[in-house]
Amino acid sequence: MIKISIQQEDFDVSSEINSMNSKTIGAIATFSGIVRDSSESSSLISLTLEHYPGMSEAALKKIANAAKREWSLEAVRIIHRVGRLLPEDTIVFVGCASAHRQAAFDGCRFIMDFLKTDAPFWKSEETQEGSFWISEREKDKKASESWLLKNT
Amino acid sequence: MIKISIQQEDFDVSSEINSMNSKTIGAIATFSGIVRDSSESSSLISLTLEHYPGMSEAALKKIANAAKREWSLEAVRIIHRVGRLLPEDTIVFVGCASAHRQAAFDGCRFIMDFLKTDAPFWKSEETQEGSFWISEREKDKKASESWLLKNT
Amino acid sequence: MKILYFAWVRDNIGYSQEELSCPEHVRTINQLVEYLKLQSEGHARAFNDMNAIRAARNQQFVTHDTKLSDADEVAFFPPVTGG
Amino acid sequence: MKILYFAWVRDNIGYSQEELSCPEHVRTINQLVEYLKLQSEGHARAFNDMNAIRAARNQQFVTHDTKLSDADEVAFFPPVTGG
Repeated sequence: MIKISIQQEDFDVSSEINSMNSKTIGAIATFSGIVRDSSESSSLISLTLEHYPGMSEAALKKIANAAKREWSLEAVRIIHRVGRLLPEDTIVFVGCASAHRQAAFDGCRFIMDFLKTDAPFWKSEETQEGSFWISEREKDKKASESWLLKNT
Repeated sequence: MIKISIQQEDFDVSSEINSMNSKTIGAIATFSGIVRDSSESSSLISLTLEHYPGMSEAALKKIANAAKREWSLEAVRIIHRVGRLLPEDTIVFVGCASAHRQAAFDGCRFIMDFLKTDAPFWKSEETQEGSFWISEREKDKKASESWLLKNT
Repeated sequence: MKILYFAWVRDNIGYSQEELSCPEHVRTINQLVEYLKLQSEGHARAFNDMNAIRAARNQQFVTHDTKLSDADEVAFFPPVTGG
Repeated sequence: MKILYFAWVRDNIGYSQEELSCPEHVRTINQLVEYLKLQSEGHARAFNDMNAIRAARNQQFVTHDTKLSDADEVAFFPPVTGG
Protein backbone atom coordinates (compact mmCIF):
# COMPACT_ATOMS: atom_id res chain seq x y z
CA MET A 1 0.00 0.00 0.00
CA ILE A 2 1.45 3.31 -1.16
CA LYS A 3 -0.31 6.57 -0.36
CA ILE A 4 0.93 10.00 -1.41
CA SER A 5 -0.60 13.35 -0.43
CA ILE A 6 0.41 16.89 -1.29
CA GLN A 7 -1.65 19.26 0.82
CA GLN A 8 -1.77 22.61 2.57
CA GLU A 9 -3.49 21.27 5.72
CA ASP A 10 -1.77 19.79 8.75
CA PHE A 11 -2.41 16.12 9.61
CA ASP A 12 -2.30 13.74 12.57
CA VAL A 13 0.76 11.48 12.75
CA SER A 14 -0.97 8.92 15.00
CA SER A 15 -3.74 8.35 12.44
CA GLU A 16 -1.18 8.03 9.65
CA ILE A 17 0.78 5.44 11.61
CA ASN A 18 -2.40 3.55 12.52
CA SER A 19 -3.42 3.45 8.85
CA MET A 20 -0.12 1.68 8.03
CA ASN A 21 -0.52 -0.92 10.78
CA SER A 22 -1.54 -4.54 10.16
CA LYS A 23 -1.03 -7.96 11.73
CA THR A 24 2.00 -8.75 9.55
CA ILE A 25 3.90 -5.55 10.34
CA GLY A 26 6.58 -5.54 13.02
CA ALA A 27 8.19 -2.16 12.42
CA ILE A 28 7.15 1.34 11.41
CA ALA A 29 9.82 3.99 10.88
CA THR A 30 8.80 7.59 10.32
CA PHE A 31 10.42 10.88 9.52
CA SER A 32 8.99 14.35 10.10
CA GLY A 33 10.69 17.40 8.62
CA ILE A 34 9.98 20.52 10.68
CA VAL A 35 10.26 24.26 9.95
CA ARG A 36 13.13 25.72 12.01
CA ASP A 37 13.13 29.34 13.19
CA SER A 38 16.52 30.17 11.70
CA SER A 39 17.13 30.70 7.99
CA GLU A 40 20.47 30.57 6.21
CA SER A 41 21.10 34.20 7.19
CA SER A 42 18.77 35.35 10.00
CA SER A 43 15.65 34.44 11.92
CA LEU A 44 12.73 33.05 9.97
CA ILE A 45 9.19 34.41 9.92
CA SER A 46 7.67 31.85 7.55
CA LEU A 47 8.51 29.28 4.89
CA THR A 48 6.53 28.97 1.66
CA LEU A 49 6.52 25.75 -0.35
CA GLU A 50 5.75 25.70 -4.03
CA HIS A 51 5.47 22.57 -6.20
CA TYR A 52 4.86 21.45 -9.77
CA PRO A 53 1.37 19.90 -9.55
CA GLY A 54 1.17 16.57 -11.32
CA MET A 55 4.91 16.08 -11.55
CA SER A 56 5.32 16.33 -7.75
CA GLU A 57 2.82 13.49 -7.12
CA ALA A 58 4.41 11.37 -9.87
CA ALA A 59 7.92 11.95 -8.52
CA LEU A 60 6.94 10.99 -4.96
CA LYS A 61 5.12 7.90 -6.23
CA LYS A 62 8.18 6.82 -8.22
CA ILE A 63 10.44 7.20 -5.14
CA ALA A 64 7.92 5.34 -2.93
CA ASN A 65 7.68 2.50 -5.46
CA ALA A 66 11.46 2.16 -5.66
CA ALA A 67 11.70 1.95 -1.85
CA LYS A 68 8.81 -0.50 -1.58
CA ARG A 69 10.40 -2.81 -4.15
CA GLU A 70 13.95 -2.59 -2.75
CA TRP A 71 12.98 -3.45 0.87
CA SER A 72 9.68 -5.33 0.42
CA LEU A 73 7.86 -2.67 2.43
CA GLU A 74 4.24 -3.40 3.29
CA ALA A 75 3.15 0.24 3.42
CA VAL A 76 4.61 3.59 2.43
CA ARG A 77 3.03 6.94 3.33
CA ILE A 78 4.30 10.31 2.13
CA ILE A 79 2.68 13.65 2.98
CA HIS A 80 4.29 16.81 1.63
CA ARG A 81 2.78 20.12 2.64
CA VAL A 82 2.70 23.19 0.39
CA GLY A 83 1.85 26.85 0.94
CA ARG A 84 2.89 29.09 3.84
CA LEU A 85 4.22 27.35 6.98
CA LEU A 86 5.45 28.67 10.33
CA PRO A 87 8.30 27.54 12.62
CA GLU A 88 7.49 24.15 14.27
CA ASP A 89 5.06 23.27 11.43
CA THR A 90 5.62 19.90 9.76
CA ILE A 91 6.78 20.18 6.14
CA VAL A 92 7.01 16.53 5.23
CA PHE A 93 6.11 13.15 6.72
CA VAL A 94 7.41 9.78 5.53
CA GLY A 95 6.34 6.47 7.04
CA CYS A 96 7.52 2.96 6.10
CA ALA A 97 6.01 -0.24 7.50
CA SER A 98 7.74 -3.60 7.24
CA ALA A 99 8.07 -6.96 8.94
CA HIS A 100 11.55 -5.97 10.20
CA ARG A 101 13.12 -2.77 11.46
CA GLN A 102 16.16 -2.42 9.19
CA ALA A 103 13.95 -2.42 6.08
CA ALA A 104 11.65 0.21 7.62
CA PHE A 105 14.62 2.46 8.55
CA ASP A 106 16.36 2.05 5.18
CA GLY A 107 13.18 2.69 3.23
CA CYS A 108 12.43 5.85 5.18
CA ARG A 109 15.93 7.23 4.76
CA PHE A 110 16.04 6.36 1.05
CA ILE A 111 12.74 8.15 0.44
CA MET A 112 13.89 11.29 2.28
CA ASP A 113 17.22 11.38 0.45
CA PHE A 114 15.56 11.15 -2.98
CA LEU A 115 12.68 13.42 -2.07
CA LYS A 116 15.31 16.13 -1.39
CA THR A 117 16.81 15.81 -4.89
CA ASP A 118 14.15 14.30 -7.19
CA ALA A 119 10.80 15.85 -6.23
CA PRO A 120 9.84 19.26 -7.67
CA PHE A 121 9.29 21.35 -4.54
CA TRP A 122 10.87 24.72 -3.78
CA LYS A 123 11.17 26.61 -0.50
CA SER A 124 11.29 30.36 -0.02
CA GLU A 125 12.08 31.91 3.34
CA GLU A 126 10.47 35.05 4.66
CA THR A 127 12.84 36.85 7.07
CA GLN A 128 13.12 40.38 8.51
CA GLU A 129 15.47 41.16 5.59
CA GLY A 130 13.03 40.01 2.91
CA SER A 131 12.10 36.81 1.11
CA PHE A 132 14.67 34.47 -0.40
CA TRP A 133 14.57 31.24 -2.38
CA ILE A 134 16.56 28.51 -0.63
CA SER A 135 19.41 27.13 -2.69
CA GLU A 136 20.27 23.50 -3.32
CA ARG A 137 22.31 21.78 -0.63
CA GLU A 138 25.45 19.95 -1.74
CA LYS A 139 24.95 17.54 1.19
CA ASP A 140 21.54 16.47 -0.14
CA LYS A 141 22.94 15.69 -3.59
CA LYS A 142 25.63 13.54 -2.00
CA ALA A 143 23.10 11.71 0.18
CA SER A 144 21.00 10.56 -2.77
CA GLU A 145 24.06 9.81 -4.89
CA SER A 146 25.39 7.51 -2.18
CA TRP A 147 22.38 5.17 -2.63
CA LEU A 148 23.06 4.84 -6.35
CA LEU A 149 26.65 3.83 -5.66
CA LYS A 150 25.49 1.04 -3.37
CA ASN A 151 23.16 -0.40 -5.99
CA THR A 152 25.68 -0.60 -8.85
CA MET B 1 15.81 16.42 26.87
CA ILE B 2 15.68 12.68 27.48
CA LYS B 3 12.48 11.00 28.62
CA ILE B 4 12.13 7.28 29.32
CA SER B 5 8.90 5.46 30.19
CA ILE B 6 8.22 1.82 30.91
CA GLN B 7 4.49 1.30 31.07
CA GLN B 8 1.60 -1.07 30.48
CA GLU B 9 -0.70 1.56 28.90
CA ASP B 10 -0.80 2.54 25.26
CA PHE B 11 0.14 6.12 24.29
CA ASP B 12 -0.43 8.65 21.52
CA VAL B 13 2.44 9.01 19.02
CA SER B 14 1.32 12.49 17.89
CA SER B 15 1.57 13.87 21.43
CA GLU B 16 4.99 12.27 21.87
CA ILE B 17 6.25 13.82 18.64
CA ASN B 18 4.78 17.21 19.57
CA SER B 19 6.50 17.08 22.96
CA MET B 20 9.88 16.71 21.18
CA ASN B 21 9.26 19.64 18.82
CA SER B 22 10.89 23.07 19.21
CA LYS B 23 11.92 25.97 16.99
CA THR B 24 15.49 24.66 16.60
CA ILE B 25 14.49 21.17 15.46
CA GLY B 26 14.38 20.32 11.77
CA ALA B 27 13.99 16.56 11.91
CA ILE B 28 12.21 13.95 14.02
CA ALA B 29 12.78 10.26 13.28
CA THR B 30 10.68 7.67 15.06
CA PHE B 31 10.45 3.93 15.31
CA SER B 32 7.48 1.87 16.46
CA GLY B 33 7.85 -1.84 17.14
CA ILE B 34 4.56 -3.67 16.62
CA VAL B 35 3.27 -7.10 17.74
CA ARG B 36 2.94 -9.34 14.67
CA ASP B 37 0.36 -12.13 14.49
CA SER B 38 2.88 -14.85 13.65
CA SER B 39 5.26 -16.38 16.18
CA GLU B 40 8.41 -18.33 15.42
CA SER B 41 6.31 -21.49 14.99
CA SER B 42 2.62 -20.66 14.52
CA SER B 43 0.03 -17.93 14.86
CA LEU B 44 0.24 -15.69 17.89
CA ILE B 45 -2.52 -15.05 20.43
CA SER B 46 -0.63 -12.61 22.65
CA LEU B 47 2.83 -11.42 23.60
CA THR B 48 3.84 -10.80 27.22
CA LEU B 49 6.71 -8.51 28.10
CA GLU B 50 8.58 -8.83 31.36
CA HIS B 51 11.36 -6.52 32.56
CA TYR B 52 13.80 -6.01 35.43
CA PRO B 53 12.41 -2.88 37.13
CA GLY B 54 15.11 -0.37 37.95
CA MET B 55 17.70 -1.93 35.70
CA SER B 56 15.45 -1.55 32.62
CA GLU B 57 15.03 2.22 33.12
CA ALA B 58 18.76 2.63 33.80
CA ALA B 59 19.71 0.63 30.70
CA LEU B 60 17.41 2.66 28.43
CA LYS B 61 18.69 5.91 29.93
CA LYS B 62 22.28 4.87 29.28
CA ILE B 63 21.50 4.03 25.63
CA ALA B 64 19.59 7.32 25.17
CA ASN B 65 22.47 9.30 26.66
CA ALA B 66 25.01 7.63 24.39
CA ALA B 67 22.88 8.45 21.31
CA LYS B 68 22.25 12.04 22.41
CA ARG B 69 25.98 12.63 22.90
CA GLU B 70 27.09 10.94 19.67
CA TRP B 71 24.68 12.85 17.39
CA SER B 72 23.97 16.03 19.42
CA LEU B 73 20.28 15.13 19.55
CA GLU B 74 17.97 17.77 21.02
CA ALA B 75 15.41 15.29 22.33
CA VAL B 76 15.18 11.54 22.85
CA ARG B 77 11.97 9.75 23.80
CA ILE B 78 11.75 6.03 24.60
CA ILE B 79 8.55 4.24 25.63
CA HIS B 80 8.73 0.49 26.27
CA ARG B 81 5.54 -1.30 27.10
CA VAL B 82 5.31 -4.28 29.47
CA GLY B 83 2.60 -6.82 30.30
CA ARG B 84 0.26 -8.60 27.89
CA LEU B 85 -0.03 -7.19 24.36
CA LEU B 86 -2.07 -8.26 21.32
CA PRO B 87 -1.24 -8.29 17.57
CA GLU B 88 -1.00 -4.72 16.18
CA ASP B 89 -0.22 -3.30 19.66
CA THR B 90 2.86 -1.10 19.91
CA ILE B 91 5.67 -2.67 21.97
CA VAL B 92 8.25 0.08 21.81
CA PHE B 93 8.50 3.68 20.57
CA VAL B 94 11.73 5.58 19.99
CA GLY B 95 11.86 9.21 18.85
CA CYS B 96 14.93 11.35 18.13
CA ALA B 97 14.81 15.07 17.37
CA SER B 98 17.69 16.95 15.82
CA ALA B 99 18.55 19.94 13.64
CA HIS B 100 19.31 17.59 10.72
CA ARG B 101 17.81 14.37 9.42
CA GLN B 102 20.86 12.08 9.31
CA ALA B 103 21.47 12.57 13.06
CA ALA B 104 17.82 11.85 13.84
CA PHE B 105 17.85 8.65 11.75
CA ASP B 106 21.20 7.43 13.11
CA GLY B 107 20.20 8.13 16.71
CA CYS B 108 16.94 6.24 16.32
CA ARG B 109 18.56 3.22 14.73
CA PHE B 110 21.38 3.14 17.29
CA ILE B 111 18.88 3.19 20.17
CA MET B 112 16.82 0.35 18.68
CA ASP B 113 19.90 -1.79 18.00
CA PHE B 114 21.17 -1.44 21.58
CA LEU B 115 17.73 -1.70 23.14
CA LYS B 116 17.50 -5.16 21.54
CA THR B 117 20.71 -6.37 23.18
CA ASP B 118 21.34 -4.21 26.27
CA ALA B 119 17.98 -3.62 27.95
CA PRO B 120 16.57 -6.29 30.31
CA PHE B 121 13.21 -7.09 28.69
CA TRP B 122 11.95 -10.57 27.79
CA LYS B 123 9.12 -11.63 25.50
CA SER B 124 6.98 -14.73 25.79
CA GLU B 125 4.56 -15.76 23.06
CA GLU B 126 1.17 -17.29 23.70
CA THR B 127 0.16 -19.52 20.76
CA GLN B 128 -2.37 -22.33 20.18
CA GLU B 129 0.45 -24.78 21.05
CA GLY B 130 1.26 -23.11 24.38
CA SER B 131 3.46 -20.32 25.71
CA PHE B 132 7.12 -19.97 24.76
CA TRP B 133 9.95 -17.61 25.68
CA ILE B 134 11.42 -15.98 22.58
CA SER B 135 15.09 -16.70 22.10
CA GLU B 136 17.84 -14.24 21.32
CA ARG B 137 18.25 -13.27 17.66
CA GLU B 138 21.74 -13.56 16.21
CA LYS B 139 20.88 -10.71 13.82
CA ASP B 140 20.23 -8.36 16.75
CA LYS B 141 23.60 -9.13 18.33
CA LYS B 142 25.31 -8.37 15.04
CA ALA B 143 23.38 -5.10 14.61
CA SER B 144 24.55 -3.66 17.91
CA GLU B 145 28.08 -5.03 17.46
CA SER B 146 28.34 -3.24 14.10
CA TRP B 147 28.07 0.14 15.88
CA LEU B 148 30.96 -0.72 18.18
CA LEU B 149 33.15 -1.57 15.21
CA LYS B 150 32.49 1.83 13.64
CA ASN B 151 33.49 3.69 16.77
CA THR B 152 36.84 1.98 17.26
CA MET C 1 4.20 24.24 -26.80
CA LYS C 2 3.18 24.79 -23.16
CA ILE C 3 5.98 26.25 -21.02
CA LEU C 4 5.87 26.42 -17.20
CA TYR C 5 8.12 28.38 -14.82
CA PHE C 6 8.64 27.81 -11.08
CA ALA C 7 10.31 29.53 -8.10
CA TRP C 8 12.80 32.30 -9.00
CA VAL C 9 12.63 31.42 -12.71
CA ARG C 10 8.97 32.50 -12.61
CA ASP C 11 9.77 35.53 -10.41
CA ASN C 12 12.23 36.75 -13.07
CA ILE C 13 9.91 36.13 -16.01
CA GLY C 14 6.91 37.59 -14.24
CA TYR C 15 4.35 34.88 -14.99
CA SER C 16 4.07 31.13 -14.47
CA GLN C 17 3.19 29.79 -17.91
CA GLU C 18 2.92 30.58 -21.60
CA GLU C 19 1.89 28.90 -24.88
CA LEU C 20 4.40 29.30 -27.71
CA SER C 21 4.61 28.20 -31.30
CA CYS C 22 8.33 27.80 -31.74
CA PRO C 23 10.14 28.39 -35.03
CA GLU C 24 11.31 25.29 -36.90
CA HIS C 25 14.94 25.53 -35.74
CA VAL C 26 13.99 25.17 -32.02
CA ARG C 27 14.31 21.41 -31.48
CA THR C 28 16.02 20.98 -28.06
CA ILE C 29 15.75 22.44 -24.54
CA ASN C 30 18.92 24.47 -25.15
CA GLN C 31 17.57 25.88 -28.41
CA LEU C 32 14.27 26.71 -26.69
CA VAL C 33 16.14 28.60 -23.96
CA GLU C 34 18.10 30.64 -26.54
CA TYR C 35 14.80 31.49 -28.22
CA LEU C 36 13.11 32.39 -24.89
CA LYS C 37 15.99 34.69 -23.86
CA LEU C 38 15.03 36.95 -26.79
CA GLN C 39 11.45 37.34 -25.55
CA SER C 40 12.10 39.76 -22.63
CA GLU C 41 14.69 41.06 -20.16
CA GLY C 42 13.03 38.83 -17.53
CA HIS C 43 13.56 35.72 -19.68
CA ALA C 44 17.17 36.73 -20.30
CA ARG C 45 17.74 37.18 -16.54
CA ALA C 46 16.03 33.87 -15.65
CA PHE C 47 18.20 31.90 -18.09
CA ASN C 48 21.43 33.82 -17.44
CA ASP C 49 23.14 30.88 -15.67
CA MET C 50 22.03 27.59 -17.19
CA ASN C 51 23.95 25.62 -14.53
CA ALA C 52 21.30 26.81 -12.09
CA ILE C 53 18.39 25.69 -14.29
CA ARG C 54 16.69 22.31 -14.33
CA ALA C 55 14.20 21.27 -16.98
CA ALA C 56 11.32 18.81 -17.26
CA ARG C 57 9.63 17.52 -20.41
CA ASN C 58 6.14 16.12 -19.89
CA GLN C 59 6.77 16.11 -16.12
CA GLN C 60 10.02 14.12 -16.24
CA PHE C 61 13.44 15.60 -15.49
CA VAL C 62 15.48 15.88 -18.70
CA THR C 63 18.93 17.10 -19.71
CA HIS C 64 19.33 20.31 -21.67
CA ASP C 65 20.08 18.57 -24.97
CA THR C 66 16.73 16.72 -24.93
CA LYS C 67 14.66 16.90 -28.14
CA LEU C 68 11.25 18.60 -28.04
CA SER C 69 8.04 18.44 -30.04
CA ASP C 70 5.29 21.04 -30.25
CA ALA C 71 2.89 18.93 -28.14
CA ASP C 72 5.28 18.82 -25.17
CA GLU C 73 4.80 20.44 -21.77
CA VAL C 74 8.19 21.93 -20.83
CA ALA C 75 9.05 23.31 -17.39
CA PHE C 76 12.02 25.36 -16.15
CA PHE C 77 12.96 25.74 -12.49
CA PRO C 78 15.89 25.88 -10.03
CA PRO C 79 17.28 22.74 -8.37
CA VAL C 80 14.61 21.38 -6.04
CA THR C 81 14.68 22.16 -2.29
CA GLY C 82 11.68 20.37 -0.80
CA GLY C 83 11.44 18.02 2.16
CA MET D 1 22.56 -11.56 49.23
CA LYS D 2 19.43 -10.74 47.24
CA ILE D 3 18.97 -12.94 44.16
CA LEU D 4 16.46 -12.23 41.37
CA TYR D 5 15.30 -14.51 38.54
CA PHE D 6 13.60 -13.54 35.28
CA ALA D 7 11.85 -15.21 32.33
CA TRP D 8 12.46 -18.98 31.99
CA VAL D 9 15.11 -18.92 34.71
CA ARG D 10 12.32 -17.92 37.12
CA ASP D 11 9.88 -20.41 35.56
CA ASN D 12 12.35 -23.24 36.26
CA ILE D 13 13.13 -22.16 39.80
CA GLY D 14 9.48 -21.46 40.64
CA TYR D 15 9.84 -18.07 42.28
CA SER D 16 11.28 -14.69 41.35
CA GLN D 17 13.57 -13.84 44.25
CA GLU D 18 15.31 -15.14 47.35
CA GLU D 19 17.61 -13.91 50.13
CA LEU D 20 20.63 -16.08 50.76
CA SER D 21 23.57 -16.02 53.14
CA CYS D 22 26.23 -17.69 51.10
CA PRO D 23 29.06 -19.77 52.55
CA GLU D 24 32.51 -18.14 52.65
CA HIS D 25 33.78 -19.96 49.56
CA VAL D 26 31.11 -18.41 47.28
CA ARG D 27 32.91 -15.32 45.92
CA THR D 28 32.00 -15.13 42.20
CA ILE D 29 28.92 -15.47 39.98
CA ASN D 30 30.14 -18.91 38.84
CA GLN D 31 30.62 -20.08 42.43
CA LEU D 32 27.18 -18.74 43.36
CA VAL D 33 25.63 -20.70 40.48
CA GLU D 34 27.36 -23.92 41.61
CA TYR D 35 25.99 -23.33 45.12
CA LEU D 36 22.46 -22.52 43.83
CA LYS D 37 22.34 -25.68 41.70
CA LEU D 38 22.44 -27.70 44.94
CA GLN D 39 19.33 -25.95 46.30
CA SER D 40 16.66 -27.68 44.15
CA GLU D 41 16.00 -29.57 40.94
CA GLY D 42 14.54 -26.33 39.55
CA HIS D 43 17.76 -24.46 40.25
CA ALA D 44 19.78 -27.25 38.62
CA ARG D 45 17.55 -27.13 35.53
CA ALA D 46 17.69 -23.33 35.28
CA PHE D 47 21.47 -23.28 35.39
CA ASN D 48 22.01 -26.38 33.24
CA ASP D 49 23.43 -24.43 30.27
CA MET D 50 25.41 -21.44 31.50
CA ASN D 51 25.90 -20.21 27.90
CA ALA D 52 22.21 -19.34 27.94
CA ILE D 53 22.45 -17.39 31.21
CA ARG D 54 23.19 -13.69 31.63
CA ALA D 55 23.90 -12.12 35.02
CA ALA D 56 23.64 -8.66 36.54
CA ARG D 57 25.26 -7.37 39.73
CA ASN D 58 23.58 -4.32 41.24
CA GLN D 59 21.61 -3.86 37.98
CA GLN D 60 24.63 -3.87 35.65
CA PHE D 61 25.43 -6.70 33.23
CA VAL D 62 28.49 -8.64 34.45
CA THR D 63 30.55 -11.62 33.30
CA HIS D 64 30.35 -14.93 35.14
CA ASP D 65 33.74 -14.50 36.82
CA THR D 66 32.68 -11.25 38.55
CA LYS D 67 33.36 -11.03 42.32
CA LEU D 68 30.40 -10.71 44.67
CA SER D 69 29.83 -9.33 48.15
CA ASP D 70 27.00 -10.16 50.56
CA ALA D 71 25.36 -6.72 50.05
CA ASP D 72 24.97 -7.25 46.28
CA GLU D 73 21.74 -7.65 44.34
CA VAL D 74 22.40 -10.41 41.81
CA ALA D 75 20.07 -11.30 38.94
CA PHE D 76 19.99 -14.25 36.53
CA PHE D 77 18.09 -14.28 33.24
CA PRO D 78 18.21 -15.40 29.59
CA PRO D 79 19.62 -13.14 26.86
CA VAL D 80 17.29 -10.15 26.51
CA THR D 81 14.58 -10.09 23.80
CA GLY D 82 12.82 -6.75 24.21
CA GLY D 83 12.03 -4.03 21.67
